[in-house]
Amino acid sequence: MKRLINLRPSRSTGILLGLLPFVVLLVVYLAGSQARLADNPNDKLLPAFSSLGDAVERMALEPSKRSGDILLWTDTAASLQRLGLGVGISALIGLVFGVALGTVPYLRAGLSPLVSSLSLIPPLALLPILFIVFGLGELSKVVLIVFGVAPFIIRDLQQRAQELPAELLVKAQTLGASTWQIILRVVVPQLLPRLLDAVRLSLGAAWLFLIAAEAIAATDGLGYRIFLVRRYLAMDVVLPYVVWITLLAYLTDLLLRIASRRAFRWYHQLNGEGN
Amino acid sequence: MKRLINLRPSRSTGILLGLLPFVVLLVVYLAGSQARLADNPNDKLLPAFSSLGDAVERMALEPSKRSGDILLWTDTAASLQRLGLGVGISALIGLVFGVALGTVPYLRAGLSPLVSSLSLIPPLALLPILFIVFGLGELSKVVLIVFGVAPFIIRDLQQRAQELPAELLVKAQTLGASTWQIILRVVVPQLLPRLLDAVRLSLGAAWLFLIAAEAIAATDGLGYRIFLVRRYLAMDVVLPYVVWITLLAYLTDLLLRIASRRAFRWYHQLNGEGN
Amino acid sequence: AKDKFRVAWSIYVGWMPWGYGEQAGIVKKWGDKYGIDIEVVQINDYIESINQYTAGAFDACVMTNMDALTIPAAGGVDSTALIVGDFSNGNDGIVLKDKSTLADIKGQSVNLVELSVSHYLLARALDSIGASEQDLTVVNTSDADMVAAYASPDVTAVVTWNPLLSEILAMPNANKVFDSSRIPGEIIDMLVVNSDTLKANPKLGKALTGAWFEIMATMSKDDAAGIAARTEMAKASGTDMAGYDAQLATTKMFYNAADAVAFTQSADLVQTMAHVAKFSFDHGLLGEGAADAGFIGMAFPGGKTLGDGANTKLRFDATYMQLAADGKL
Amino acid sequence: MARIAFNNVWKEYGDQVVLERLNLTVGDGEFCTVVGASGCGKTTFLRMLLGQESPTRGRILLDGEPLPAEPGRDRGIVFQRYSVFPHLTVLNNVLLGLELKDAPLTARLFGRARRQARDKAIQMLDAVGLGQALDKYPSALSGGMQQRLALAQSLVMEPRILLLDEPFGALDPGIRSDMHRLVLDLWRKLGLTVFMITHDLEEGFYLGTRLLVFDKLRVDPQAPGAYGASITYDLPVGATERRLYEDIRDDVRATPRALAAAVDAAG
Amino acid sequence: MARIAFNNVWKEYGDQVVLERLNLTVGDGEFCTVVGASGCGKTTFLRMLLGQESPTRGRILLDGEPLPAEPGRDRGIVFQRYSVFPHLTVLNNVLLGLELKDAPLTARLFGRARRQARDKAIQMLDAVGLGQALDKYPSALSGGMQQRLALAQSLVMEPRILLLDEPFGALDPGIRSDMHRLVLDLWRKLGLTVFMITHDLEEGFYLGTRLLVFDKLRVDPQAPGAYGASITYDLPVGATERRLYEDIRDDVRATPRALAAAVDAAG
Ligand SMILES: Nc1ncnc2c1ncn2[C@@H]1O[C@H](COP(=O)(O)OP(=O)(O)OP(=O)(O)O)[C@@H](O)[C@H]1O
Ligand SMILES: Nc1ncnc2c1ncn2[C@@H]1O[C@H](COP(=O)(O)OP(=O)(O)OP(=O)(O)O)[C@@H](O)[C@H]1O
Ligand SMILES: [Mg+2]
Ligand SMILES: [Mg+2]
Repeated sequence: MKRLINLRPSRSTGILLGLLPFVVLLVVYLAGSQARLADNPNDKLLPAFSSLGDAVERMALEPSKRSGDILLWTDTAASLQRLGLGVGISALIGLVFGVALGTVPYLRAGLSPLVSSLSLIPPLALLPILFIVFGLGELSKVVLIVFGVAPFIIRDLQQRAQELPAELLVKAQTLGASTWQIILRVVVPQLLPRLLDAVRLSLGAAWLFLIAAEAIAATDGLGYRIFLVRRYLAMDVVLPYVVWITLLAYLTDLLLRIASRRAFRWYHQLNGEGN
Repeated sequence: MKRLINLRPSRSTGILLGLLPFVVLLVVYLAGSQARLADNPNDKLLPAFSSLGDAVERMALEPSKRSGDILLWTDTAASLQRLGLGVGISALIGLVFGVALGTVPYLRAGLSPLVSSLSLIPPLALLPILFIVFGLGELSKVVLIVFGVAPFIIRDLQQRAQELPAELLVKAQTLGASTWQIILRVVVPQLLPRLLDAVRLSLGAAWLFLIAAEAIAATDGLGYRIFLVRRYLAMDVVLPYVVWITLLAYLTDLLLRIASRRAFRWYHQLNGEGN
Repeated sequence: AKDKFRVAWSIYVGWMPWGYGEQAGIVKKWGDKYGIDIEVVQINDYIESINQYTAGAFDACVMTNMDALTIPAAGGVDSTALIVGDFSNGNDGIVLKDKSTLADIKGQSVNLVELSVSHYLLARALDSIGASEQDLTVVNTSDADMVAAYASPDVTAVVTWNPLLSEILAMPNANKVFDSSRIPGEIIDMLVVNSDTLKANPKLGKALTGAWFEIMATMSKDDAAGIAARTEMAKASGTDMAGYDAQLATTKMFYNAADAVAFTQSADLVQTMAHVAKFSFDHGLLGEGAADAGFIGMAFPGGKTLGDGANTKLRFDATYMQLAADGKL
Repeated sequence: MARIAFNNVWKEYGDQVVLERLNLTVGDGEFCTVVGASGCGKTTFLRMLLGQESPTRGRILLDGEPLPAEPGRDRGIVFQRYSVFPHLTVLNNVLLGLELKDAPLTARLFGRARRQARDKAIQMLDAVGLGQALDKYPSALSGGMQQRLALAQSLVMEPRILLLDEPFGALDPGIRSDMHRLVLDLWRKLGLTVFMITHDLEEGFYLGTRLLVFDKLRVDPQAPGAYGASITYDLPVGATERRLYEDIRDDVRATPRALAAAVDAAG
Repeated sequence: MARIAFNNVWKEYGDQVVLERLNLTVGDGEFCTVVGASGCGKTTFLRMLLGQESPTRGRILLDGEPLPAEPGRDRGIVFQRYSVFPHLTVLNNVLLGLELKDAPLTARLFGRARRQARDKAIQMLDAVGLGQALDKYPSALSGGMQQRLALAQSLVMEPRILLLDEPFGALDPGIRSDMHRLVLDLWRKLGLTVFMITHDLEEGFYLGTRLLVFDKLRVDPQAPGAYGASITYDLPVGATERRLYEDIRDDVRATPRALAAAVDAAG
């Protein structure tokens, strides 16, 4: 008998094993749902699969009676737009400041303590100020995401920029590069794939802030819908929405991963991920 | 004139530069506050420093008329306890599962997809469900933190365990180690400092979930207080609380960093951080 | 029958007595009297407390008449309004920035907690000027952030309740253009108990009702004890005595059990609940199974009913309050 | 009796044949050095000996029995890098194996058992010249010292076979020759069977009693993976050649100061 | 006229004296190899030449002028590792310097200017034997090829001084000797002044026209940092020694197959 550490499941066994916990979860849900529904047929907490199906159909296929929109899509579009803007702006800020702070010692001395402090403030506690300064519209939602995500990206990129082998910067100087040229041709191109990594890492937080912002003031969006229908405990809507958000989170991550692989072949070769 | 990239501020210049943005922020705040107060002496958004001082004195020094407790301290104690429990449990779960999944291929095949999926779910979207399943007591707050933080730690440690040089595991086997012995003497000791790193990285998220949970169901805690007085726009309390939370976040991070340095000298030597 | 019960409450002017009752030991005293143990739990988030009640974590919970219909009753949890504590008499209001008549609200974005009594108030206000929700945009806004929201420049209209309302009205250029005193008796704050639990444990009803009206008696007086009680409640809700009294002034508290009984038995209540049911149905709050506003049956004192009798899930019951009025507890 | 025998062993990864038709018998106490082009399968050969990989075809016998399919205490290994545990001090690195053996559950020894193991470990460390660095962490050791430690760690378990995969490839030339002396010393003293891969033919010649050359005999340009490498030369290496090489080497190598002094004196 | 002159140069870090009393004059086209114990200050010496560090005392003159306090286009460098840009292809690595020179703002060339630069870069790459790998990323190159690329990258800028800090320390012996040939070739062709640090005395002897030995002459056991190293020997290396070394070397080195064949034929 080999050691446990040396036993590797075959490909198909592995897939089956991976599916197992999901099946178990489903069965547990079904059992719980049936038990509660047997008690109270109107129970909303753990709806039967048929109710979930109805809700999905209603939200994803039929136009809403009130607005005529198909809610799932308008919500998704609204949320993704906010997320994209928030994360995009954070990435831009992160790149500019991360590169600047990581490359220019004077800037680092001046701004690094500020950025570190900012990254420690829990953005949710600052909501009232954000509202008053940025209003309640789309802007404040995007700002909340930026506020929650940008300091992290700045610090990560600053760190990465400082980790670039000093040899490379010296080498560039021996090729006659000015500070600007070093940033343009050496630092930024090497940090772009790491920016994508940082963005991927911060997507979870971005979703969180998005949902928090939409829960507080909005007229559409995935977070808005979840917190609105929570008012009447419509778990038949909440659960599919949560699954949908999870799926979207997975897809955005996948997309970024593929994009990175396409755009930065050298980076992934370097890290031994094949091509 | 040297290139910008080669200019380094002296130690004292560096410190002064670092303080500058904070001074600027203070001045901006003061100006804003005065302008608003000149407009409307009852304005609550940007209270004068004297009001902030009063509020701090009231919250941090005088026993509350209602309960006789000093609110800032009871709030801090309650929040830190929840945070400690939540993060502690997450760390434990993270270590056990991270090591198990990272070391035993069969477990990895079975549980890794589940953990990945869980880590993608935005916990705030699950908040309504969590409260109903785990009730409104201390448990649900701790669970929210665990739910938000543990999957991240598991995945990080799993990754780190898989990144351990295969040579080390083979070497241990040539010394006759069983799977259990390898985990006990090779994998866990090498992952402990990385566990501390992972905990430090996830503290920000933990604070976030703590504040979100306390806003919904609690009778004390820093997040509760902010939420309570937010209704009245009592920024004279909110702002000191935010600063205090930021300070606490900084201190916990510092503490963990020092602890890691003390306990895992080999790790920091290895990473060239001196002793 | 069990002997341990859990009651959930959240911070609101008309519900503060529960916190005081717990703290001052009045609830415990009445529990002891009937040999039961009542745990009173404060929950910050009002909706969360109702959800918890609906999911079965609590035996009783404070809520408004509308939420009682749309959450527990629509969720199939047969619920009884055990105590009718007060109705809002100016405690909920519509505020416009820089504008002074209700008609000016047309075309604006209105910030309110969607699907709450604020939303209902807005609907009733619009009815009164022959307008409808199509004429404006509703922006769902969390109650905790309402004051901050109003302070931001792009928010020009809000519908909210006290103490947020008075905070907002204290700001410059804020004009109250409509409030709940124009629809008296329609926004009702109640203690709702699970009907099955109540049926199996009449002691619970008696203990809660007894405790409530003892607190009412204490706080309604202007003697030292009354002032002390109100001061406690003021502190617990984050304001001071003056602020709390101001909120009480716009709340029609039923300090007297007989008043509460009379209100519950009046025909107006049926009329109100018909309004509420229609509003709820129009906004999809009765669930997808609902064919019309009468989908959920309601029972009132004296055998009056509303809606589908076969699906009666919300009951207004004056018997325990009557016992209190009669001094039989 | 032959310690190790390869009987017509093949190793394939999918379509790619890495090693083919390996036939080899190695007796007790031999010192086999293995050379060959990069990627020709030397490490794969060692991994089969280690039990980390099993042959696709053919059999490997150890004392006539099939070789265990897992690494074990009887076959020690030293890699080019990552052979020591960074979280353990020098002493604990060597102690580890002894603790693993005698305490299956806790993997830690206490009291007298620990003292005995400790003595044994220190003796071993003295033998490789690390007696003065017991409480240092590997990160504080030079590359050469780390490889000495890895050797000590393996040898304290008294393996019958010692496998070395380019153990000195990352070391500076000066340090490398010290290590050669050490390995030869230990090999003679402990009577081990040694397999050592090297990129450096000089090293291969200098150290071994037997030199194995791996190479592809057949190459199909259309399908580079169709044929594997096998042992193309299997040479006994006599003591004379070794002497000769040492002589030459000593001529070239000297410390800067001494050398400079010599030039100085001459000039 | 002397290209480089060190006039009584000292380098201290805080209390620690690293180098002291350096006096040195190096003329055009010399090939100085630098040897010395680890940590004795060889890299510090190079960094001062590069302009990355300035002397604590004394002056370094380049053609009689004080040396610029920053790295610049006139002094090329190749480190042991990390000398090429991982995000650029082989061609772009060499093109980069030319683009930096001619396009201060965008650091990119287009059209005819780019084609000319490209031709120049390819010519340089051909010279170091990388003409076939133009579109590969450095990670796809072997260590030796990466160092060739680093050389090409520096040399295309036509520096007057080439600094090499253990450029071949991480390479296998076989590849190393190829690189020696290449460096000697380029040095002769381009008429550079070269400073090359090495750990390998043989290499130092073989390659240089001049061998600089760094060592501490004075040591205070109470205060190890009190005295620094200086140049203890400064030897001209004649062509004869080099020949001799080459002869010896060729004897020992041969490809496995050829060698085995020889043995075969003999046995
Ligand atoms: N697990 C594996 N799966 C697929 N192919 C493998 C695996 N391990 C090794 N190979 C292939 O087997 C061949 C031989 O590899 P091996 O590492 O044994 O070579 P080597 O002679 O040790 O080379 P080097 O001198 O570079 O260390 C290589 O072509 C390699 O790609
Ligand atoms: N920036 C610095 N600050 C302080 N001390 C330094 C610094 N750089 C180098 N040193 C010290 O100067 C001494 C010489 O270092 P240097 O890197 O020049 O040695 P070296 O001869 O190149 O060694 P090696 O052969 O190991 O590369 C060392 O003791 C080192 O600790
Ligand atoms: Mg190998
Ligand atoms: Mg050096």
